[in-house]
Amino acid sequence: MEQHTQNRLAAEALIVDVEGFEGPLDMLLSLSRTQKVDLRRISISELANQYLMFVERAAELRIELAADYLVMAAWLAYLKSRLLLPVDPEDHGPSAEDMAAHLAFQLERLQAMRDAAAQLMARDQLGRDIFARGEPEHLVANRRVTHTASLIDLMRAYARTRTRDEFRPFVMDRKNIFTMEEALERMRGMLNYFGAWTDLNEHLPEGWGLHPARRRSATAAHFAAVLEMAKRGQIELRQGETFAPIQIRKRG
Amino acid sequence: MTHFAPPTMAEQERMVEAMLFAAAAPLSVAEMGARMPQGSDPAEALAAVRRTYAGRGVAVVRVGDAWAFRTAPDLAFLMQREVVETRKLSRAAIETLAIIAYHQPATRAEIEEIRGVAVSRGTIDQLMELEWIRLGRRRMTPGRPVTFVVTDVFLDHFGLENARDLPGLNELRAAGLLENRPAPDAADQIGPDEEDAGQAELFEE
Amino acid sequence: MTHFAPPTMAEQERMVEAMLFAAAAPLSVAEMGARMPQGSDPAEALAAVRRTYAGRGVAVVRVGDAWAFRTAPDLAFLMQREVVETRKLSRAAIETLAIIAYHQPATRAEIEEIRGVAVSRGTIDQLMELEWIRLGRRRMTPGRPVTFVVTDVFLDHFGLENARDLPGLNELRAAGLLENRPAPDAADQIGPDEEDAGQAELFEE
Repeated sequence: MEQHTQNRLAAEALIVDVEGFEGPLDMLLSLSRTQKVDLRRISISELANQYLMFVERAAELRIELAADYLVMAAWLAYLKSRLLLPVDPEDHGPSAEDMAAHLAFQLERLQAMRDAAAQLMARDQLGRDIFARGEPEHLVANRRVTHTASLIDLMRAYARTRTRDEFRPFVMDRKNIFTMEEALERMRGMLNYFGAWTDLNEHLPEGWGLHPARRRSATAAHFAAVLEMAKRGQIELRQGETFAPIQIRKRG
Repeated sequence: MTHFAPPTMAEQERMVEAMLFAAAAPLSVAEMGARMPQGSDPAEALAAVRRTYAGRGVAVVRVGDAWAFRTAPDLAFLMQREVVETRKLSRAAIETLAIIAYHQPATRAEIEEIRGVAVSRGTIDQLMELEWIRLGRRRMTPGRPVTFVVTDVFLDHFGLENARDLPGLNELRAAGLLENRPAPDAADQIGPDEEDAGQAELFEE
Repeated sequence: MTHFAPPTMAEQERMVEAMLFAAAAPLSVAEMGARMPQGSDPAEALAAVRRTYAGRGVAVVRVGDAWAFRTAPDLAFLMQREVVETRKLSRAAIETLAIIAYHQPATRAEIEEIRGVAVSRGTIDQLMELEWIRLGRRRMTPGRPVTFVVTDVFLDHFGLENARDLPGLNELRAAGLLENRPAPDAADQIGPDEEDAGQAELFEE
């Protein structure tokens, strides 16, 4: 067989296999097996090369790869270049070694879960290897009717009512809804009072802070409004940490 | 499974015991023999099992030409609690229950507003009898309507620690539960609307 | 049935044996005790029954906080007729199940982080229908994502006394493979997994 044909066949075999892979991580795990070493000692650069070669071949064959395969390719290319460069002492980001180690950890963890799943499925299973009483006894007297439903029934029922709801004329009362347009209008009028950092919560309209639904609606509307104002360059926003109060200040 | 020597009588006894236990209907000696390794003596093994179980809480009884385990008749009083006939909850009841669980405390008017039909007295009564819902505080609005909330019995039945652990609309959709189109009655063909997910979140409290 | 003196231990043993034999689903000591005459000691009676059945064709096994008779695994070859054909689980479903079992409580985002792909629609649905997983507490992270845990039905199916008995659990833990190890983070990085679990849930649609 000609070299060209052989290469092509090999490439196609690989491409056909992509269908069998569950995403880039799965693919990387398979590629890593060719290195035949402990996953902790795997060469990430070599793995990156193999993966990038696969993506190139796919491109040559004009096979469209899902976006997550391409994202992984970009990330691996970046990682590879970082691994080749000398360490920059000024760089405070994670080191290339840390990133490579994390990828190795992810591969090892995925492999561990695969092995665990296989061990689990290899256990003696009820109804296949071990059995419960085949003829649970018919019991006498005291017949009592009860009704039952499973959680999945409950969730489906709710989904059903909500789905149906969307096709009815929309008659929800809007007295508890504060729209973003209203909030924007309101905040614009108050712009000059935002000299120093203040909590966004303090600017909610009166009477909207008590009822939970009203508070939520007003908070959401004002949050959206200040995002819009920040985008326009009218104010600045900051937040200390997750769930901390959001603070605003007039810009300039 | 190949056996070169027939299993010991103790082994054969174990086999008969396990087969009778797991069988969905009484088994004949011939049926048991057909499943056992060559050279087994199912009749003798059965006789041994019957002796072992004599006077115990369960016994091997004869049913026509076949054999089965049955609990001892004098212990029937222990089984009475298990005589419970379970039926699936009606569609109206499960929808009502779901709305209460997601929107509690919920008034009857709110349930009707969401379902788009009147809630029958029987539906509420049934859910109260099951102890899955109970009365909450009255709503401080004109007419002071009663509200309904779900109970600890409900949480226990559905394996929830808290009604707030129920997945929201977005999560239902992610799990594929919103894809299940209801029967093609009327206008039900349009896809779920993104706006509405936001509304549901507003209600959730 | 009224008893003026508590039944003898031999009688109590018969009762526990009968109750466990009659039921297909596991029973807790408390459930058995509630059905037994006053003054009974179901825990002691259970211990006696377990001793009696050691090494026999059926044995008493523990499932979470409950107990059930199950056939001995080495006799599976006799039971071909009792096997109920079940829907074959996809590889995604099996892996998702294992991840939930070993990492529980696990969020959807965590499952996706470990597998490197989205949890396909219906996978969670299927595992819930089998009653092998259920909802746990919501995670106290942004978005308050729903978590999943395994159930007693799962333990019963795979012959586990409790979730700590999962095969290889200690080794996996010792190797650090069950830790939720965040990616070395940098805002400018294009890493495949830079979103933390909570964030992913927030943005999920």
